[in-house]
Amino acid sequence: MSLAALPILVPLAAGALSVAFWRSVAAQRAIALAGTLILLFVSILLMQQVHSEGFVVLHMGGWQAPLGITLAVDMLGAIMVLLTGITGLAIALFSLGDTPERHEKFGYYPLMHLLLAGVAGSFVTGDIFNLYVWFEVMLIASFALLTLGGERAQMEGAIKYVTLNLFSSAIFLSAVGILYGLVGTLNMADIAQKLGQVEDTGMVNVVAVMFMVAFGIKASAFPLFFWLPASYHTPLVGVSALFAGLLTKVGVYSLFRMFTVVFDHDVAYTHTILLWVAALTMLSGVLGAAAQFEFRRILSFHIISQIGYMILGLALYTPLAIIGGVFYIMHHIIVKTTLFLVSGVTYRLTGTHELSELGGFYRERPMLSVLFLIPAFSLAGMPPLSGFFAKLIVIRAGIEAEAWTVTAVALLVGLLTLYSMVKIWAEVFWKARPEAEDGVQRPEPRTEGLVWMYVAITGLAACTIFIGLNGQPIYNLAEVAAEQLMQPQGYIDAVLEGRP
Amino acid sequence: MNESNTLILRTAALFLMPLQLLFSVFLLLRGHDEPGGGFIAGLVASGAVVLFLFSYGVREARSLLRVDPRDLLAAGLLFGLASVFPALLVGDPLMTAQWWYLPMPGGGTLKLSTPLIFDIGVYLTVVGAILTMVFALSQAESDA
Amino acid sequence: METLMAYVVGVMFAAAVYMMLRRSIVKLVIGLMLLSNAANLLIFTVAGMKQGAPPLIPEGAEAPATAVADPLPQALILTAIVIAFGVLAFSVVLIHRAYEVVGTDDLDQMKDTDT
Amino acid sequence: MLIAVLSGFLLALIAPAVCAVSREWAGWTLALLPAALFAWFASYLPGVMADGAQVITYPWFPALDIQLSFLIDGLSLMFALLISGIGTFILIYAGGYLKGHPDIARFYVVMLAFMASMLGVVLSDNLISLFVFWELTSITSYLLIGFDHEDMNARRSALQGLFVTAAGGLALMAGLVMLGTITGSYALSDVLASETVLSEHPWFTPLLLCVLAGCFTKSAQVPFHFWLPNAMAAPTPVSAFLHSATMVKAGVYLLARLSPAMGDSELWTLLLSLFGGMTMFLGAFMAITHTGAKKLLAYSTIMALGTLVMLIGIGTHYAMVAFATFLIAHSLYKGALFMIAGILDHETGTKDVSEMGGLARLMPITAIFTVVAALSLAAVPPLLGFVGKELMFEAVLGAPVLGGLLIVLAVGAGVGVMVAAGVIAIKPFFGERRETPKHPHEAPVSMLAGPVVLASLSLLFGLALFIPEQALVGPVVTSLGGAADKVHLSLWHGINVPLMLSGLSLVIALAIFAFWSRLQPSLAILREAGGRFGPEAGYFRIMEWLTRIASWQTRVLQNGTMGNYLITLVMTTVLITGYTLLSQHGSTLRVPVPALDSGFAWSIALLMLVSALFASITRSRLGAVASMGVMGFSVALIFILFSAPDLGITQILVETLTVILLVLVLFRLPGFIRLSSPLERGRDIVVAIFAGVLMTLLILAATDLQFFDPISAEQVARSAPDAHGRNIVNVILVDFRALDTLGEIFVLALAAVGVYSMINLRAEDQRS
Amino acid sequence: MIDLFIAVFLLSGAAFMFLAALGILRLPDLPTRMHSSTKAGALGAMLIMVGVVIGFAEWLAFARGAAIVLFIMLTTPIAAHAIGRAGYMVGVPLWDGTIKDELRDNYDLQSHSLQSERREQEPGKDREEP
Amino acid sequence: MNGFVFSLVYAMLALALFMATIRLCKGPSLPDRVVALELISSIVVGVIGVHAIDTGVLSLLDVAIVVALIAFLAAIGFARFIERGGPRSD
Amino acid sequence: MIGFFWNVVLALLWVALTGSFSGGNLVAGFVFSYFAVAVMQRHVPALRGYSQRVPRFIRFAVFFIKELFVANVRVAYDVITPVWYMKPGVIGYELEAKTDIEITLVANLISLTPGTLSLDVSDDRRVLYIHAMFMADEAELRESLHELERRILEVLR
Ligand code: NA
Ligand code: NA
Repeated sequence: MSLAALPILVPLAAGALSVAFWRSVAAQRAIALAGTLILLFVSILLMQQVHSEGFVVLHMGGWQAPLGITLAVDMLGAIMVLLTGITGLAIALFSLGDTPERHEKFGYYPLMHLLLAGVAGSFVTGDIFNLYVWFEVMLIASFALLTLGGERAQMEGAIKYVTLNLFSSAIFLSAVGILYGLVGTLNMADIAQKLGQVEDTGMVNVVAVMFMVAFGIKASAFPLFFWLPASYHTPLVGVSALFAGLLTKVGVYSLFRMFTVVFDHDVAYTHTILLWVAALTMLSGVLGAAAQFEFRRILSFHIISQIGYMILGLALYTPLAIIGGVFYIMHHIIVKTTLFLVSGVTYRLTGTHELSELGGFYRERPMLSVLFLIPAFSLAGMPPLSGFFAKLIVIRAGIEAEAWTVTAVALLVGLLTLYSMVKIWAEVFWKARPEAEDGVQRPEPRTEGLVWMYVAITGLAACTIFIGLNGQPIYNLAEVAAEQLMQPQGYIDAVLEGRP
Repeated sequence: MNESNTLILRTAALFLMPLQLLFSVFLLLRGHDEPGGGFIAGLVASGAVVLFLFSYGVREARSLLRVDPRDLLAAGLLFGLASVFPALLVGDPLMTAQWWYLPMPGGGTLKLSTPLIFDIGVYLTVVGAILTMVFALSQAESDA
Repeated sequence: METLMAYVVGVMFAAAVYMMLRRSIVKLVIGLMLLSNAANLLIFTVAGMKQGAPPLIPEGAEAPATAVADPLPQALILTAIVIAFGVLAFSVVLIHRAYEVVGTDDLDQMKDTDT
Repeated sequence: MLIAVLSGFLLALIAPAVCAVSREWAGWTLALLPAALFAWFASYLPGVMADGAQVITYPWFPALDIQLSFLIDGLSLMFALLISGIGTFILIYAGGYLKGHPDIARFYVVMLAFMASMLGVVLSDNLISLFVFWELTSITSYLLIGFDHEDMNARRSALQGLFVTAAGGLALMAGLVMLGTITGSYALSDVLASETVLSEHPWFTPLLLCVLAGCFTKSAQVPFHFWLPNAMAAPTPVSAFLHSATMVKAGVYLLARLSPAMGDSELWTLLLSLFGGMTMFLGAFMAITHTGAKKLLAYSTIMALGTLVMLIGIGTHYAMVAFATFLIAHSLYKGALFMIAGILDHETGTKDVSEMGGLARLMPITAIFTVVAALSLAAVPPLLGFVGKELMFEAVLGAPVLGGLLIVLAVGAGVGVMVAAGVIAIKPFFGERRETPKHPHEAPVSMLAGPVVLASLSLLFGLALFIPEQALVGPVVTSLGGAADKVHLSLWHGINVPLMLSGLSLVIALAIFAFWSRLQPSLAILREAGGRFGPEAGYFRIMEWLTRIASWQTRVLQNGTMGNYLITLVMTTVLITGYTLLSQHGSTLRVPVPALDSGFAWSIALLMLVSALFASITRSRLGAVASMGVMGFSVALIFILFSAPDLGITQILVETLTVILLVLVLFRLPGFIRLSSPLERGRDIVVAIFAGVLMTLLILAATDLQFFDPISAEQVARSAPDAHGRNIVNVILVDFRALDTLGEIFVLALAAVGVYSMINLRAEDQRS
Repeated sequence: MIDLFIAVFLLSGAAFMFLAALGILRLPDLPTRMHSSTKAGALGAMLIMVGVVIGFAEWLAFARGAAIVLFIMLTTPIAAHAIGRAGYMVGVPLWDGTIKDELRDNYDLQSHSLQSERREQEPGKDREEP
Repeated sequence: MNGFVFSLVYAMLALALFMATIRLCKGPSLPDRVVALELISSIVVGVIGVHAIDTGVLSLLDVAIVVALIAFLAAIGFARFIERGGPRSD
Repeated sequence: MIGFFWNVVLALLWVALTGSFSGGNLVAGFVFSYFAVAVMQRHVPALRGYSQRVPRFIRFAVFFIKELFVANVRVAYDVITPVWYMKPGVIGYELEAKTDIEITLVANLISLTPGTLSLDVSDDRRVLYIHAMFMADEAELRESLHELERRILEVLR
């Protein structure tokens, strides 16, 4: 039996049940834990299924593709779902320890589940309009999570986030409409197959570019990323972490999906644009971070620059580069989530995210320091952590493709990333904690629930180390994913099986 | 002051609201064959309650509804999800429509189907969602 | 008809963008409304417009008597309309709250979160 | 072998436990590991002396050709022995030096990890795993330099060291990947044995530059040398180990390692000779401008590193012999001297040599071994340092390029180190006794063990030259591609040019030493000038520019103004899509005048235009809302007229409810105020027109094209018979594409939850 | 013949709608415009529905047409009442030619309460006793 | 059925819509705009009716029913807004 | 009584709208209407007795349609002619109708009758304030209003 629908249905059900149990925070917490655990379990099963069968396809409602909506999970999808499961569980654990009751009482958990549902839906669907729907589920869940709490910064950030993302949705929707007008179908495999028969690709390029813009905004690529630094540092840390880990990656995933399986008709045109985008994204993101002195803002800008690496993998469009991109996504989701969660702990203990006001954690909490150093150095691409191999593969692909400029940029950005991470390390961990201003009393650190937070962070950090020390199996997954993406006929056949 | 203190509107609302509710059920049930369906019906039903709310205020509207609209919302979502699974019982792919024909007293048959359950879920969700929002807004307005 | 609609939709997009560029958050929301309407009409237009042939099947028949308008874009638009409604409802309340918290509806006074 | 390399990491993991158990004996306990490793590596010596290289491979990441493979030959074994041998004493020494320090456990953790990484670097046969260990040394050394982490200076120095070495590291990574790509293998042994002539490959120059960037930064070559003296902020055991004996030599090691493969190019010879020579001279010169014991030693280390690089560049047989000998000599005396410097500051409480004097009576043992080590540094016979220096002069005299320049530099450097040696040996211990912040005693055994053994070895090796010759230098020369049987070390070659050069150096050095104190002020001026204009100033300027560019970019891009964000988004969309449209589809694009086929539709279109424009220009907020009502009705009418009754109904209902929501929400908001200037409005109008034109063109282009019949035909056909519904749109919504609808109701639910929470959370906050 | 009926109903309905629109465009103040829109609009819609029912000549059309007429007759005056009242309350100015206003004096702007007392000067003159 | 009649009817309805829209834009007060909107919804009912008979699609009448039943809520909402003391300048 | 009345009406309406006259459908309609009305029950003061009202209702309908036409034409005439003949004003009309439903119905029908527009009912429900377009003869206006009210109440009571 095809398990493709479960990653959607599990969080949807958890979300619906959480709404049903609105009045009982305890029940919602239990559902949060159970729901994310089941999601992780399901995603592992799905990964197994994909691993053994190649593609897992489910024609929803029994309507053969392209008649209805077909869920189609290839290795990339399975990887992304698995990461969703891991991140989801980590965030749920962290949230159990960190979410204030006033947020719990006002829908934190249902929003979290449904965000995961939207993310997972985006990863498993094989239908372009259905992708739009899951994007919107995800988007509006993120809107609500972003504004939960109602502080000024949140509102200001949210307005930008909402507006710019809705602009993206409008372009996405328009592109879907035009694409349907051209090929009369919404199933990605069907689209891919039909586009393969089109000789006059001019208009196809136009649509491709529209998708590129729409997903570029979601992925926060240059110069479309403004919404991200404006908002990601404003909500609860758990929410930030969830966004940082998963949301932009949905945009990246979509770029990978569309610009391998669907739009591979004119790589010279489309992927050259992507190459420039990648370089500029890496650079502007990392420079943005260099100008920041707030924990989460630094991390937020780094999301952007890291997105550049992933797009670089796609843009180079060699098997190795795609592998690198996929590997990078895997690594980044885990690492970035971890870093945000660490910022949550420091925030919890000091009540601030400002580097200048933080300090002293290396002495007080050596364990936390290690838990920061691992993802931080990993993000900066230091060996032998996951980020090193991710970067190595992309760089190697760049060198093999003789794409000197972007490779040089990628290397430089790696250095600047390290600079940022070290900046945080020096300020938050090494430096002695500055004395509070006169009369300003530091809030008493709240330590209840800290254990949950540590569990989440430790688990994720372990993943980073695991990928670093034992990268081969992860690489193998990425390799399968890349093979499937580079030779989309397999995907197309699996989805359209049984069609004349 | 949350409700409108106009007698005319209040009285008219008492006439119009059942009419609108009834019509919404009508739109829901025959939506599969004629224009209508869960959304449209749900929107009409929400309109009916909104009219009542405008006339009598949010507290009266709440007590009229008896259940919290949030619960309607949850029920709607669960209905929607519930329609996904019956297909498994007969080994079809998820969401495959199942049709049951129940003989009714009086000679007719009642057509029941998962799409109908689904549409009811949609209906309840729409009503629940809109009323949740409208009630919250009106409440805030009257509290302010 | 599609040609005419092309121009109309163009104007709608232009108006939407112009509204969204205003500094007043209220205009922003109206811009968003226009934007989603424009996108819906775009789909409707590109899919081809046909008069007097709604995708309904007469009672007792198995198929429409004549060629009907393409129902699929209609279903898509319907979904898009409802989604846009949800998003819009949220946005409206968001700007309301933003106004309450920030004390202005001027977007240019809402840049504290950025550098 | 794998266990040997990784054992350091494993021990690091349990080091805190070991510390807790063995308390003040922790240093001794932990030192057992490097001692054991030393012995184990030593056991390889006979094999290496007899039949050369050996490769041991463990799989790690085969897909990327990354192996944990180890190459054991003369070169790597010499390094491994130095690392484990000196490491042993360093750990013991640290136990004394850091006695009672609260963070001593963390020190051991990082130190052991460092040692293991360093062993990894010199033993790795795989380019990538070599790089992994290479970067690990950077990280661990960062943590060690910043050991005194609450001191801002330490943090800054640590960052500097990391930044410079990591920058080089990234270049090295690119270089190694190029190397692997060119030769088709990432195994060092394969690269060295490769048939490919690297210097003829088109990538050679970038490859060389990348590798050199990595090695030069790591080994503190001019102009990247400045981080090394600053790294002296680290505790002395760290400096002794990292910045004299081991880490800084990683670059030297790699250059030596690659020299058989790359050394045949003229560029290689030129660059290494030139930069090495300059570094050598500058290091020596800077050494005499400093009075801090550690700084002084640090600069003399830079001198030594320059010398080694230069020797690799020269690449002759003599150069190889000189390289190996000098390296061993340097590791021994520099390790000893650093530890002594630590003893001095530990005992006296100051680091400034000029503040000390007459300590010999209080610390006789220290004084004796300082003199021994310093003599080796000063290249006085019969110490090993002398042999190294003589060989170095010999090599320089045979240099293929820049011969004259190198001789001058070498003599100058010789002078510098002699002066430095004099300063470090004589100033603190002899002459008048001077008061120091602490009253000095003889150092404890743990701290003396290292200097005593290393200095003794300097003497022993000098006297018994056959030991280093056969055990170390010979195998090293072999692994560098030279002939071991031609290696003959001896103290006395007769009166030859190198000896005369040594003598010349000594004369000048004595002169300078005599006037050292009086020279200090003018040297300080030079030092300051160097600080202002030298490469370190360049580093700070780069960092400053980085911050400036970063904040400029952020100001320009992420400036908080939503209008700018949106304009950027819109114009990006317009330009990229528009360009694609015109360039790819422009030839077939038609812009027709709409036909007058349906008058009524025309009037609805007109209504839409009016309401859109009115909404744009009106200053009445609710007027705009009302005009959106008209827009909604108009759109609904379009839907109705063109066969979409369901859409029409939905549109009208949604529009009505939207209006209701808007009026529920808006009524406390202020009216529209004209906020923007006419110029801004003009700009926005232009942007808006661009957007509108683009969409119009898109639709016009798309309506002309239909490549395939829509799949919905089948949905129409199967709607009634298979899905039992006659409203096809509804059938699509609840059956064919029910999943969309499922997602959509969750969107609605989410919106409701979001609105509910946004409002009620606030209400609850206000209540409490 | 039937076509003629249909044409007459449709045309007259459309004409009333046209007049209603003309009315709200031309008439000088809010209440008078409402007169125009409420009645003529409703009447126009009803007439058109009659035409539609005749045109389709089937039971379903009649049911729907009747429902539409009924709903219009229910909702239009209520909307008119609500708007008119609101407009009056917030003091939308009346046309200069308005000859009489018995409401203004009885309405309390603060409390929104509306008295039933008539003006003292003409007690019950032109009113029949209930 | 005479095409001319339909053209005439459509033309009158179109003009009606247009005039109502002008009033909606002109205001001057919010109630004026709302009255115009309310009239537009009535005209839409008419248009739908005419179009239904023009094309022979009976189902379109369902749309008209919904308009007749629901559209006035907007007016009620506006009225409420005005009474609540929303800004008078609109 | 009013509950039952509405119940039946709604059930019939249901049947009419679905267009299916099967017994099951009638029952279904009845059930649905029952719920719809039941929901409303608490808010509706019961109304009694409606058996004799049908003939009165027909008479009233004819009267009303006539009024509607005549007055509409009158307004239309004023609208299309350039000069205003109207003499608008607001009057307070003392109601005979007592119950909510009566008042509402009267007010709405007055609104639908051209020339008059119900603005509001006084708080004590005695006076209906009416905007009239043609107040040249106020007495005649009041008389016609009264006539209308009488006929409505005749149907209702
Ligand atoms: Na087309
Ligand atoms: Na006139």
